[in-house]
Amino acid sequence: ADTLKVRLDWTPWGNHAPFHFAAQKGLFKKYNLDVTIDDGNGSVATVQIVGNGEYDVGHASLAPMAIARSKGLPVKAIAGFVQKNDIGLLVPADAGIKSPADLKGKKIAFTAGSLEAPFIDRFLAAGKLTRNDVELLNVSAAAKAGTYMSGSADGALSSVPFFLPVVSAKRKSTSVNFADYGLQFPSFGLFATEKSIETKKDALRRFASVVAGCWAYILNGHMDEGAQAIIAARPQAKLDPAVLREQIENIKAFSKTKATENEPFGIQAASDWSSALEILAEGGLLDQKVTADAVFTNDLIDKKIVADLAAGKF
Amino acid sequence: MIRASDVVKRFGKGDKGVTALDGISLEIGEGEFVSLLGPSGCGKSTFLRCLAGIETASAGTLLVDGKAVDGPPDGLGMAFQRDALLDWFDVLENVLLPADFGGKRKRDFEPRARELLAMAGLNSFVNAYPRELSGGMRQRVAMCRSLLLDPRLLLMDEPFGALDALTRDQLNVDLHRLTQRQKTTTIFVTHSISEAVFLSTRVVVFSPRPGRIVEDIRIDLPRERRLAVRESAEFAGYTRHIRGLFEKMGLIHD
Amino acid sequence: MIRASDVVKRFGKGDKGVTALDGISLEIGEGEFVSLLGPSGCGKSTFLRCLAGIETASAGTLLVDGKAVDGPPDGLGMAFQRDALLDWFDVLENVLLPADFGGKRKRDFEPRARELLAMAGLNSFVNAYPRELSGGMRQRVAMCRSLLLDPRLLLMDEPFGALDALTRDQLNVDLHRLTQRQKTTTIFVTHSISEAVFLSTRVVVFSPRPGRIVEDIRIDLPRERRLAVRESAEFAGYTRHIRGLFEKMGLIHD
Amino acid sequence: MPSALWSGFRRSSVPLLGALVFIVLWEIACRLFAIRPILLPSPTMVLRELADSPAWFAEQTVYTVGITLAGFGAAVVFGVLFAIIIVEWKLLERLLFPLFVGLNSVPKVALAPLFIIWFGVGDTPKVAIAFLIAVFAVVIDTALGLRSVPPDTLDLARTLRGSRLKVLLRVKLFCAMPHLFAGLKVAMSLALVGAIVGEFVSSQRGLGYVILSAQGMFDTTRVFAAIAILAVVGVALIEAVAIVERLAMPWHHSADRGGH
Amino acid sequence: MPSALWSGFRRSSVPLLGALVFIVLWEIACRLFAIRPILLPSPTMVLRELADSPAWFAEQTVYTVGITLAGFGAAVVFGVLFAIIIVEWKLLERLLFPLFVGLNSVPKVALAPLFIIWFGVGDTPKVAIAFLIAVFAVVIDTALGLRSVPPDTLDLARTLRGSRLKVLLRVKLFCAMPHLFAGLKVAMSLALVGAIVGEFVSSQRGLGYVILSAQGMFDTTRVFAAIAILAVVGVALIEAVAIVERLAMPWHHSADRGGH
Ligand SMILES: Nc1ncnc2c1ncn2[C@@H]1O[C@H](COP(=O)(O)OP(=O)(O)OP(=O)(O)O)[C@@H](O)[C@H]1O
Ligand SMILES: Nc1ncnc2c1ncn2[C@@H]1O[C@H](COP(=O)(O)OP(=O)(O)OP(=O)(O)O)[C@@H](O)[C@H]1O
Ligand SMILES: Cc1ncc(C[n+]2csc(CCO)c2C)c(N)n1
Ligand SMILES: [Mg+2]
Ligand SMILES: [Mg+2]
Repeated sequence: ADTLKVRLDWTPWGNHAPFHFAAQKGLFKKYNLDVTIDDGNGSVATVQIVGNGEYDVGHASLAPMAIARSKGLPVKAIAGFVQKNDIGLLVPADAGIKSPADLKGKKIAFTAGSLEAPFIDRFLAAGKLTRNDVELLNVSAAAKAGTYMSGSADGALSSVPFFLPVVSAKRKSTSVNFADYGLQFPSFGLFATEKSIETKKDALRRFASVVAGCWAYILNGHMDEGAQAIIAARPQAKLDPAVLREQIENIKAFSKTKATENEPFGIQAASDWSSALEILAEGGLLDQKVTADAVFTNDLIDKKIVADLAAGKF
Repeated sequence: MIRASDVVKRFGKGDKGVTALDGISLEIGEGEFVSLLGPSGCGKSTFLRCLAGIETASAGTLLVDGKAVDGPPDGLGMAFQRDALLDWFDVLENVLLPADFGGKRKRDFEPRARELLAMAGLNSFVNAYPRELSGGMRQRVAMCRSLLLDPRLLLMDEPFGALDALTRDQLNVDLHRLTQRQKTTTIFVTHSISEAVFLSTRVVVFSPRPGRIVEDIRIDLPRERRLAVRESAEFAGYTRHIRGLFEKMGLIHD
Repeated sequence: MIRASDVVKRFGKGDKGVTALDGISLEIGEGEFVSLLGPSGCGKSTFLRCLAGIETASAGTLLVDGKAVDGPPDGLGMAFQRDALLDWFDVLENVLLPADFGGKRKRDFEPRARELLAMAGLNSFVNAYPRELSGGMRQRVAMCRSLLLDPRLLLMDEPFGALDALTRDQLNVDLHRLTQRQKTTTIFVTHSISEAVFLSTRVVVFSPRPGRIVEDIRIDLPRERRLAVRESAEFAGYTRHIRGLFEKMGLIHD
Repeated sequence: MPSALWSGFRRSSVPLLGALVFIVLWEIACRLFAIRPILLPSPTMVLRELADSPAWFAEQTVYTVGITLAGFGAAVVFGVLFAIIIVEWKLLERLLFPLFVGLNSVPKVALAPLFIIWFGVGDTPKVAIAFLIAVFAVVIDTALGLRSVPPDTLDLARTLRGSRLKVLLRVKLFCAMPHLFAGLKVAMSLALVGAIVGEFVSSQRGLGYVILSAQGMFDTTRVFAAIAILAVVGVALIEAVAIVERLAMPWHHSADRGGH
Repeated sequence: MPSALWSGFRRSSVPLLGALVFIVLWEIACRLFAIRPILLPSPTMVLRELADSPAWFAEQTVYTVGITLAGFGAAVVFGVLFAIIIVEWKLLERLLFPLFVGLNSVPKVALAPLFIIWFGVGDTPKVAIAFLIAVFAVVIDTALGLRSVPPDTLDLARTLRGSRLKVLLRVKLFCAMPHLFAGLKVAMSLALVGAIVGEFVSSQRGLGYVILSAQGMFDTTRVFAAIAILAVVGVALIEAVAIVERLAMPWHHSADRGGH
């Protein structure tokens, strides 16, 4: 069997469902793969580490991957799972904040070094505000929830599908999404270095397709199975099935763009990427000009496998 | 002033232990000058340390001013065998230390400190650090320090061991005058028999380890002593007697 | 063996500096036993340290075996004024240190070390740590250490300062026999005039700081000396003469 | 013997008392102010968490302690050697020490992703981080110790004309020992922190991973369970250093006998 | 005087040489192996980055150094006082020291989120983290120092019947000084790391913030620019401690005069 080492974006959350589900169902074995799945600690680190060849494939937010590509890391997206920008502002449901315009004078927690930071100005600008109209608090990812839930901040910028379910239990919240204010770029997906795409093309194709197929299956009403698979894979992590399920449910809303709506799961659209790259460039995040074809490939999605698995034919 | 009865001091336990003092009984009155003589390692320093309250006797009672010793007594001045100067203070500050520790204003004692240092021939080293001194100079600084506050009880452990005969004689005379004037009760450890006889009202001779008192000799020389007294027949008698005691304790083979 | 001409040693610079040695010229032949006498702080230790190569003369030349001293000479044994025992080794290991440092097998020297310790009366303290010793016992350990390797050149800085007369006499006799037998060239600092005369082939008297040589006295007593020699008239003559030198240097007022 | 037992018990009961008071105060504060567990769980909650899966926590602890000890060991070996080198060769000190200080001032947390790239994803990068965080204290304290030989003793060593190695082994190292052990205590504590930092960056096991993944789930109680284990482990590791210290310096004991 | 200048120059040229060799090797390695700048930028690139906006970098540096010094200052004050307390009162040591060791073994990175909740997002949590990381070294080394008084000196102090305070101020503190300064060097280095860790957790400014934001944008060159500044600042801060050390212990100099 072909061995593959996979590095995920973070410690276990709903986003990891297809990986553990596929493993649990023996699908990797079935497609002649020997897969090890390591948890990560942030998309940025995953991109760096995978980009330097420590792993065969990584799962991370793909916008940072594109940025890294523009700075010389030879990485490419091979599957897109969360194709809408999942970042948004979490606010208490009763705060009456519906758009950036309502943020005047509010305290907003964000994390320097994550992808929300460079776009805060443009997000605020959508409500005709500037940085000086709000109070921005930079806190680490780990501190964000505490800051928000203890009321030290009136809102927090983060991954909506990740964050909303966890905080909702304590502070009923809603989100104002970046994607709705012109800040659209792809989020989580698989990527690999050009070298491993070349040398392990076949194995990577099977892997990406299996994961994409499982995602399609899970999002297609088998969310509890997905949640249970995560819990089974990380038995000691004391994961809350309800939260995981809700995270998966939330992801569904972000999983497809107009351009990919009717494509098999995992397939990315060049048009999406072009506009995303433009937005990233406007944010001053890209060093060299990169074209859409350079950052992604759909060659590694085997539509047949995806379709089979999506239909539950294991 | 001091009353020791059956003082025993053991270091360590059991077989490996060492008995340093074995039943010392001694009474010393106010204003006496008592020299302790005895072979090396017989417990002289240990006895002084017990008196000073920095070592506790293993058995027996030790009273100073009628009170059992459980810490350094009032008005104590002590000169240690290894000078114990503080490296980080200069000579003057070292000498002024007892004033400082006694909560007195150092400035008030500076003239006295300078006077003592001058007496010890150290005028030009007032501001030197201990590391810049010779062995004998360090001892003299330590002596000045022990005398600064005109102690009522002065314990001196071989204060003149590293001094040449001349300086030693000089300091003997000075110390004698000083303790006479102040009526300081002094216990003085030395290895020089003539120094002991010259300075003391009594000489106590210790036996080799474990230390016991071999003889307690009253020195009946005039209260005021000049160096010339050392030429007297009584003086020679005392030194000869003490030397005899030593010779009885051990045999010199050559 | 040793040839010093116009050796000068200054500590510090300019006005605040101290001149410890001021033009010492001295020749010492193989197998001689030279005692240095002089007031405290006159530079005796400094001179020994220059000879041992641990202090460099500020001016003048200092030859040992015809070679300028630029480090401790071959076959050196040294006993320091403050014993310099190593707290973390027991007595035996302290004494064996020169063998260990000399790259020799310690086991081979253990009998010798025990023999020296026995001579110094320390049989029962072979395995004690330095902290458990009295002042005089520490000095004796340091002396044994300096003798372990039968040095060709022995420098001793007041090795018997903290010893009682009896032990001192005993060790004087032993040291005399040892250096005689081995023809050890010895330079010996002491404050005891009679000890100096008893042990030495020559006695060198230093003046007070800055140290200069006042007189270099050849001691013409029989090569083999017994304690009884101290009762002889020549012996008394020498001691009287040296005492006279001292008295000329300073006046004792009492 | 029973009295020794009793005194041993009393000796250890005082520190336990200190910890107990602290824990009780914490519990009371949690209940009194009704602090939300996500902000600060109460000790009872933390205990329950630990009691729920003791074997698993033990496994993670063993892993982290392993990393800690490996990093600590490397720091001791390298740190002592480096200290010896800079103390023995003044020129090397001038050449290397500022560089070492400079490198040490770089926060390891910032370099951590690079460590994975350099050392792979195994235990090595974690050990390396623990090592790097711990080594400075060893170097500084050992160097001070090696320089703390009293002048008299140095003179003695020189007159004995021993090789530098002998002087080092018989004199300087002994003088350095108390300082060395102070450095080791600081280093042990830092190595533990370093192991955690290392596990933060990349790990599938260990208490650092437990903390990280619990933080991801906002499971503050579990974070504190791991923290509580770390506190106990820290005390135990430093106590172990103290025990080795006592064994390594018997001559210090003999001084106690004197009754100072 | 010109000779003093020259020797001063030679004295500082050696460490510079060491650093220079290191930098040149690094540059050569980068070029030889054509290392990608995103992985490891070459020194020239880092220099260019610094030269591009020196004022801005200076501003961030000043902020971080401010946090470092505040944390360091707090660690010195508290650390010395705590060391004094545990050395002076055996009971308090038994009561508090294990607790202190335990608390110290908790990785600050894990507690950082709580710090923000407790102390807000101002400078306080950063100073607190720098303080907590630095304080242990001060306590351990100062406590060792306070205990390193030679027995003879302790005996002297006892016979002089000085108050505990006098013994402390005139004897123990002086004995502790060399140890204290070793601790301060370690603490200074740790405070700098602590300030960065603090800024990682929450900050709008400072080199930690620079590193974090640059990392997020894969701007490795800028990360290394900040790291380079940290290395230089670390050397400077520790050199400052060494200078204070030399000024604070004049009697150690006088020993040098003797020519050991
Ligand atoms: N701290 C200690 N631990 C163990 N034994 C000790 C200690 N201090 C002293 N002794 C032992 O007690 C005995 C007496 O020592 P002390 O220092 O009183 O002798 P001393 O009469 O002053 O000798 P010296 O004239 O050589 O100074 C010695 O045998 C010594 O070994
Ligand atoms: N390291 C030093 N720094 C400055 N001055 C020093 C140093 N060592 C010695 N001296 C000075 O040199 C002079 C001679 O000192 P040395 O130790 O040689 O005297 P000594 O003859 O051995 O005296 P003693 O009989 O008291 O031991 C003294 O005045 C002393 O102050
Ligand atoms: C304690 C903690 N752990 C993990 C994440 C994970 N996470 C999952 S998605 C996302 C945003 C990426 O754009 C982040 C940060 C978090 N937020 N907080
Ligand atoms: Mg004694
Ligand atoms: Mg001398």
